[in-house]
Amino acid sequence: MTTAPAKMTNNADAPLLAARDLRVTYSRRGGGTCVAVDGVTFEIARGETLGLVGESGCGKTSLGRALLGLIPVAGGNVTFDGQPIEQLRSTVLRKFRRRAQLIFQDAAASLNPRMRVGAIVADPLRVHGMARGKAARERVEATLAQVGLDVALINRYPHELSGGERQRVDIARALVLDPEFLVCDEPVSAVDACTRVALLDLLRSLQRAHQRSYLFITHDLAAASRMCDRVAVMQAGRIVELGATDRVLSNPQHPCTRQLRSAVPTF
Amino acid sequence: MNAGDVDMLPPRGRKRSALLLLPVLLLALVALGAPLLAWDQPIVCRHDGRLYFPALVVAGQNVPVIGGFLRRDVPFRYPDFVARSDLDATAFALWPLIRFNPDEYTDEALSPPSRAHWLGTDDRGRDVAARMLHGSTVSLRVGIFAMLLAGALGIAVGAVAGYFGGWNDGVLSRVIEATICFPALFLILAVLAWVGRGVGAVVVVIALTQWTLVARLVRAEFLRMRGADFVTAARSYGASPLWIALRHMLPGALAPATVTLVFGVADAILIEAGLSWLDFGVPAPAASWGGMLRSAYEQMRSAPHLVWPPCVAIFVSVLACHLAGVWLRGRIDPLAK
Amino acid sequence: MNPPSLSATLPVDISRVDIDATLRRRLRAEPTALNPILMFTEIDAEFEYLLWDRPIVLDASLNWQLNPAVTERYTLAPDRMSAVLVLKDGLRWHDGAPFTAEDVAFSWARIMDDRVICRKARTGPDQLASCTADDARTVRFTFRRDLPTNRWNVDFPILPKHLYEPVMRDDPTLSASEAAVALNRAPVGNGPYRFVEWVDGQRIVLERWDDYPGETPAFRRIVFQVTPDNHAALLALETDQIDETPLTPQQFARETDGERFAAHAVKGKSSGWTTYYIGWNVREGHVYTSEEPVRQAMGFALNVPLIIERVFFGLFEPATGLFHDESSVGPTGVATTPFDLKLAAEQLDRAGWLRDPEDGWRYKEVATADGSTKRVRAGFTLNLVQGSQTSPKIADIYQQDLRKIGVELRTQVLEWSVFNERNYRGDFDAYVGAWTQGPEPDDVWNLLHSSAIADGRNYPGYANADVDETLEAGRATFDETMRRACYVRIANRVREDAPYTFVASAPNLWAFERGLHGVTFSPRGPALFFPGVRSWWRARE
Amino acid sequence: MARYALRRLLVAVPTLLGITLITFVLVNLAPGDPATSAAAQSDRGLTPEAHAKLRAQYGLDRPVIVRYGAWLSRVVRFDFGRSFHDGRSVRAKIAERLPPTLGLAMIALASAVVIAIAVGGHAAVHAGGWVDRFAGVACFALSSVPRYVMGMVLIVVVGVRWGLLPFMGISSTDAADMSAPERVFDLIKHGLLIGVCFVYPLAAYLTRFVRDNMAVVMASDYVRAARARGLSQGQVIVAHALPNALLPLLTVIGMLLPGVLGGAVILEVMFSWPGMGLLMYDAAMQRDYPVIMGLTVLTAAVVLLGTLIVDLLYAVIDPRVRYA
Repeated sequence: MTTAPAKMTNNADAPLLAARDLRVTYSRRGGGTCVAVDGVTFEIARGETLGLVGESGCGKTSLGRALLGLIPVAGGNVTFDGQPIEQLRSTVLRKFRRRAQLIFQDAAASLNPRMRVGAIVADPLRVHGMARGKAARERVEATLAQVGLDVALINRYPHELSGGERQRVDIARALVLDPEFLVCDEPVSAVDACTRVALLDLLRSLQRAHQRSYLFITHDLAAASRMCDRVAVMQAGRIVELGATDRVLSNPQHPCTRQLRSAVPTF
Repeated sequence: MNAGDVDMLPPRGRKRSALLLLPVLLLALVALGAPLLAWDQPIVCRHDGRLYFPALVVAGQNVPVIGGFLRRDVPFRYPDFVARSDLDATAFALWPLIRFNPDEYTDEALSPPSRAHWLGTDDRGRDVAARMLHGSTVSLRVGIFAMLLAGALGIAVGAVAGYFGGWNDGVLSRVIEATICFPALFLILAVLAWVGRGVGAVVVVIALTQWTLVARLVRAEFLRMRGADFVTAARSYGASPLWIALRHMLPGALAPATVTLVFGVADAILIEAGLSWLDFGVPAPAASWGGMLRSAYEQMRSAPHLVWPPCVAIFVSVLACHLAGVWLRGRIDPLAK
Repeated sequence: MNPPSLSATLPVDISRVDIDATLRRRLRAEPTALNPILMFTEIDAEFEYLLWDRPIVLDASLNWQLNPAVTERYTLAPDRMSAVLVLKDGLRWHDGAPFTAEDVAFSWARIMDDRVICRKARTGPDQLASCTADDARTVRFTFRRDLPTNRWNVDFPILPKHLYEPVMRDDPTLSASEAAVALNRAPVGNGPYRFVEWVDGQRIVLERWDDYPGETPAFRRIVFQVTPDNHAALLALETDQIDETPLTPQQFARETDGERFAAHAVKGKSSGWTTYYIGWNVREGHVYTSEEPVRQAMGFALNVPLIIERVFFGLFEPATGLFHDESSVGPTGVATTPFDLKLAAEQLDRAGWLRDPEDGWRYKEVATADGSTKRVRAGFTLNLVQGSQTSPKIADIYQQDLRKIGVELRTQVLEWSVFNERNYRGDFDAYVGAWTQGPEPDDVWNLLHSSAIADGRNYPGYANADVDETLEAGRATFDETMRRACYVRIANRVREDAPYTFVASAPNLWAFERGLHGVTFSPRGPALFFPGVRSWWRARE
Repeated sequence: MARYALRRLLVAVPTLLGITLITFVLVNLAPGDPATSAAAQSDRGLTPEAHAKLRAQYGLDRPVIVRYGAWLSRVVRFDFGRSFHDGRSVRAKIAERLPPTLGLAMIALASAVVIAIAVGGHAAVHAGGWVDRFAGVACFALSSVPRYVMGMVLIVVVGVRWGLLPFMGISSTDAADMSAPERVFDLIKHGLLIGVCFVYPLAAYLTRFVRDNMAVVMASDYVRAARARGLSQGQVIVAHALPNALLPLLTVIGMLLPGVLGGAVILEVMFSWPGMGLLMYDAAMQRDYPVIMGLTVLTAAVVLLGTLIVDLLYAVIDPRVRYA
C-alpha cells in the first residue's frame, strides 16, 4: 500500500472524526427551510464502527454526506483527524477525499452505466494520479479480489452484473484508495438476505484487517448489531440515543429505539 | 427552412437490425466514390506503357486527410483539362459506369433519358445521372460537417448549462431559446454576405441554427445526472468538476446526442438543398441536389425529366439517415436503462 | 414573323371594338410606389405610361415627340440656352384640378430636391439651370449649356402640385409620412387611365379616365395581376386568366409550341436594345483584369455561339458593343469578337501569362509594392447576381473554356444589394451585367467617361482621354453626322480597350391572348412607349 | 398559477430583448445597406457625399446602438416604423401578411391533429392491424419527404401536367368579380396544394406520436382495471385513453409551433403565397430593416408565447403539474 494511515495521524489517541452541533438544512422552493440534521454531536475513534440507525427520512443519509463534505453544512463543524473539513482547500481537500470514502445504498445508481467495472474502480486512482496503466490494473484486480469478485468481471458493464456483484464493485471502488474512514450508507439494504450476510462479513473483515473506522448507516438493527461497536439512534434529525451496541439494543432507553427494535425480525 | 424539425422517431428501445444501416452506408460509399461511378476519365488505364488511375485519384481526393497527399495522375495532370480523346483508343482502360464528368457539357442539351444519358441531360448538356451521383458528395459533406460543428457547439453549451445549473443555466437556456426564435433566414444572409458562398458557409449556417437541438438534450441529460449517485461518488473521491463532466457525464449525454445528430444530418441535407433552391447554397458549377431541383423547377414544362432525380436523391438520403438514426437509437437506449 | 392579327390597327368602325373590355396584364413584381418621380424599375414604368401623360413622349422607334394630348408647342430659343413649353388649354388632373405649368415647375423642384430619393428621375433634369412657370400654360426652361440632349432633359415626370405641396411641408422626402404613402399608393395622374385599387401582393386595377383629352384607349379596365413566377404566368395565359406576359427565351423556344398554347395565345418577338456584358475591373490592383491584352484574350475565350444556343435558346444575337445596330448610332461596323481559344492562349502567352507544365494553370511574375515579385495565377472572380437564371449559365460555359487555356474563373453569387455595393465600391474583378440602350447615345457617358468612375456607373474604372474627349464632342455637337461619327469612334475604342466584353443582346419575347390586336413593338417591348398599350384593342364578340 | 404565468412572461422579456438586439446589430452590419443599394440603383449621384447624405436620410449615420435604442423606444409604444422599401407602416404590412400564414398554419395544424387522432387512435386501439402497419410505414416514409420536394412534385404533376389546381398566389385574377362563396372556393383551391405541404409532415409525426402514446395507455393497468369494471371499449377510449394521450400531444404541438409558424419561407416563395415567410424573404433581400425587425419581434413573441400557453394548458389539464 502506498499510503500508511499511521503517517497521517497526528495524535493516535484523538478521535478520527468528530461532529459538533452539526446542522444540515435544505431550502424549500417558494421559501422556508427544512432541517435534515439538527445539532448532532458525536465522535468516531480510529478502528471503530459507529452504527447510525433510524427510520427512513430521519436524516441519516444527509448526516453521512455532510460528514464527507459533499453537501453544505448549515451550522456546527466536522473535524477529521484534527482538521475542520469545511476549511479544507484544494490539495488538502484532495488528501481528505482519499482518506474518507462513501459506500452507497443503491449500487445500480452509484455505478456509471457507461463505464466498465475496471474503469469504475480505477477512476479514483486516476483522479489522484496514484497509478497508471499496468500498476493501476494490478491494483484494481487486487481490490476486486479483496472484495471477493472474479477478476474476469473487469470488462463488464454494471447492468451486466447481479445486485450483489454491483455492491461489491461499489465497495471495491471505495477501498481502492485504501481509506481510513468509510461511510457505509445502507450498503446491504438493496440485496437479498443471503448476499447481505456475505457482504456484512466482507465489510467487517475489511475493517479489522486495516483498522478502518466506519459510520455504518442502516435501519436494520440486526445488521447494526452484527457490525457496530457503538450505535447512535436518530430521529427527526437528532441523535436521541448513543451508546455501546449491546447496551442500546438490549436495553433501549428511548421509545424510538424500542419501536425500531420491535420491528426487526431476529436472525 | 426546417422541414426536418418534424422528424420521425419510432418507439424507443427496440433492438433494430443492422440492415437499417445499409442505405446510409451505400450513400456514404456513393458520396466517397462518386468519381468511380461517373467521371470522364478511366478508373484504371494503360497509357504509354504505364498504368494510371485517374478517376481513382479524384475519388481519393474526396477522402479527408488522405486526399491532401494525392496528386493527379500524370497524363491527366491538368485538372480536368484533358478530355477522353487524349487517351489512345487501343489502350486498356476500365471506365466508370457513366463516362461523363458532372460539369461536362455534352452535345445534347435537355435530352430526355436515353441509352447514352440514363437520366437525360440538363439545359447545358450535362449528364443528370453524373450530377446526381456527385451531388451526394456535397450533401453528405455538408450534412456531416454541419452536424459535427453543431454537435460540438451544442454539447459544449448544453454541458455547461446542465452541469452548473442555476445562473449559468438560466442565461444559456435563454441563449438557446433566443437562437430558436431567431430569424434563420437573416442569419443565413448575414453569414453568406460575410463569409462568401461555399460549402464552409453553408456548414456554418446550418450549424448555427441546428446546435440548439443537441444543446437542449445534453443540458437535460446533465441536469438529470447532476444528482445521480455515481456523480456523488465521483465527488466523494475527489474528482474535479471538469473530470466529472468529461469522464462521467459526457459519455451518458453523448449517446442520445449522437442519435439526434444522425437525424440532424438528414435535416442538414434538407436545409442545404433548401438553401440551394433559394440560390443561397453551394455555388455552381458544383453539383448540388438543391441546385438541380431549382433548375428543374425553372424548366419543368420543357424538361420534366429533370425533376425526379434530385427529388428522389433527397428523399432517399433523408430516409437513409432516418433509418440509421432509428438503428442507433435502438442500439443505444437499452444501455441507458 | 409575328402573327398579323396581333398588329392589326384599331378599325375605323368603332362598333367592332369591345370598348368595355378588361385587359389583364401580368406584373412580375409590385411597383415600389406609384409616384412617378420615385419610380425607377421597368415595373414602375408600366404604370407611368398609363397613369401619367408627359408633355414629351417616345414613339415606337424611341424618337423624341411632343405629346399631342398635352403639349401645344415646344420652342427652343435662338441661343439654345432656354426653351418654352406651352401646354394645351384646359388640362386637368384625374381629380378635376387644373394641370398647369406650376405643376411642371413644382415637379422639377422636387426632382432636384436631394431630400427626395429619386434614383432615375434626376438624370436629365439635373442638366437644367431652372424651370419656371411664366403663366398657367407656359413653362420656361433654362439650360446650363447648349446641348443637343437638352430636349431630353426637359422630359421628366410631373406631380400634381396641389396634392403634394401640403405633403411636402411635413415630409420633404415624399415617401416617409402617412399622407405621402397614401398618395403614392393611390396616385392622381393625368393619363388615359386613373387609379382604382391596389390589393397588396395581388393586383392593381386601373380604369379608363373618361375626361382624357387625348385619344380614348379601347380598354375600359386594366388589371395588373402580380405573378412573379414564369410558369404560373404562362399557365395563367393558357387558362385565360391573363392577356399578356413576357416570355423567357426558354418559354419562347420550347414551351409555347403546343396546342394548348396555340388555342389561347400567340407569340411576338422583336429586337431589343438590352445587352448582356461582362465588366472588367481595370484598376491597377486587379493584376489580371487590368491588363488590356488579357481582357482581349478573355473576349476570344467567350463562347458566344454556345451561350446563345444553350442559355438563350438561339434567340439572342451576338452583341458588338453598347450601341444596337438599329439605333441612331448603329451599325457601328465593329466586328464581333470570334470565339477562338487558340487566339486567346497566344494572346495570353504574349502577355506573359505562361502555362505551368506541372499543374496546367497560367502564372506570371508580378512586381509588388515592396519591389519584390510575386507569382500570380491567371484567373479572376466573376460576380453574379443572386436569383439570375442566365448569368450562372454564362459563367459556367465561360469557366469550362477558360480552364482549357489554364485560366481560373471563380464565380461568386451575390445578393442584389451586395452585388450593387461591390460594384459601387469597385470591389470586384469582373461582373455580369446588362445595359439597356436608351434613345440618346450620350447615355454611354455614364458608363465610359472617367468622371463617371466617381459619380456614375463606370464601375470598371475605365479612363481613356480620347474616349473622354470624344464623349464631350458627341455631347456638344448638333451635327447629326458628326455625332454619329463620335459614337462610332467610341464603340471602336471600347472594343479595343475592352473594359466591357459583350455577350449577347436580348430580343423582346412576348405572348398575347389570341384576341388581342393593335400591338406594336418598340426596342423597349410592346408597352413602354407612346402609344403602347393605348393602341391595343379587342374585337366585340 | 397567475404568478407562474407572470414570472414566465418576465423571463421572456430579456430573451426577446436579446433576440432583437442581436438581429438589429446583425442586420445593420451585414453588407448591402439600403442607402448604398439606392445609390447603386441610381444613374448618378454616387459620390461619397451623396452617399453620406443618403445614409443620413435612412438614419444609418448614427452608431448601431443608438439606433437600436431609438428603435426600442418606439417599439415599446408599438410603433414599428415604416418600410424603407415602400414607406408603408410595418404594422400594416405585417397585419396584411399575417392571415395567410397564420390561417394556413392553424388549419394545417388542426387537420394534422384530426388525422393524427383518427388514424393514430385507430392504429393504437387495433395495434398490429393493417391500419397500424400501413400507417407506420407511411408515416415514416412521408416524414422523409422534404416539404419543398413535395411542393415541387405537386406543382409539376397537379399544377402543370394535369392543370387541376392553381399553384401560385392566393386568389385568381378575376377574384374581384366573384361572389362571396366563389371567392371562398377560389381561396380554398389556391390554398390546397401549399396546404398539403404543410399538413403531411405534421400529420405523419403526430399520428405516430398519438399511436405510441395511446398504445401505452391502452396497455396500462388502469385501462385494464376500467375494462374489468365493465366499461365498453368506446368508453375506455373516450374516458381514459384519449385524455391521457392528448396531454403529451399538447406539449408536442407547442414544440412544433415555431417550425410551423416560421418554417415556411421556401414554400411561400415556391407558391408565391403572400404570407410572412415571403415578406421576410423580400424584406431580407431588400434590406428593409424596419420590416425585418418587426417580423423578428413578432415571430419571437409568438414562439415564446406559444410555448408559455402550451405549458399553462398542460398545467390546467394535468392537476399533477406544479408550478415549480
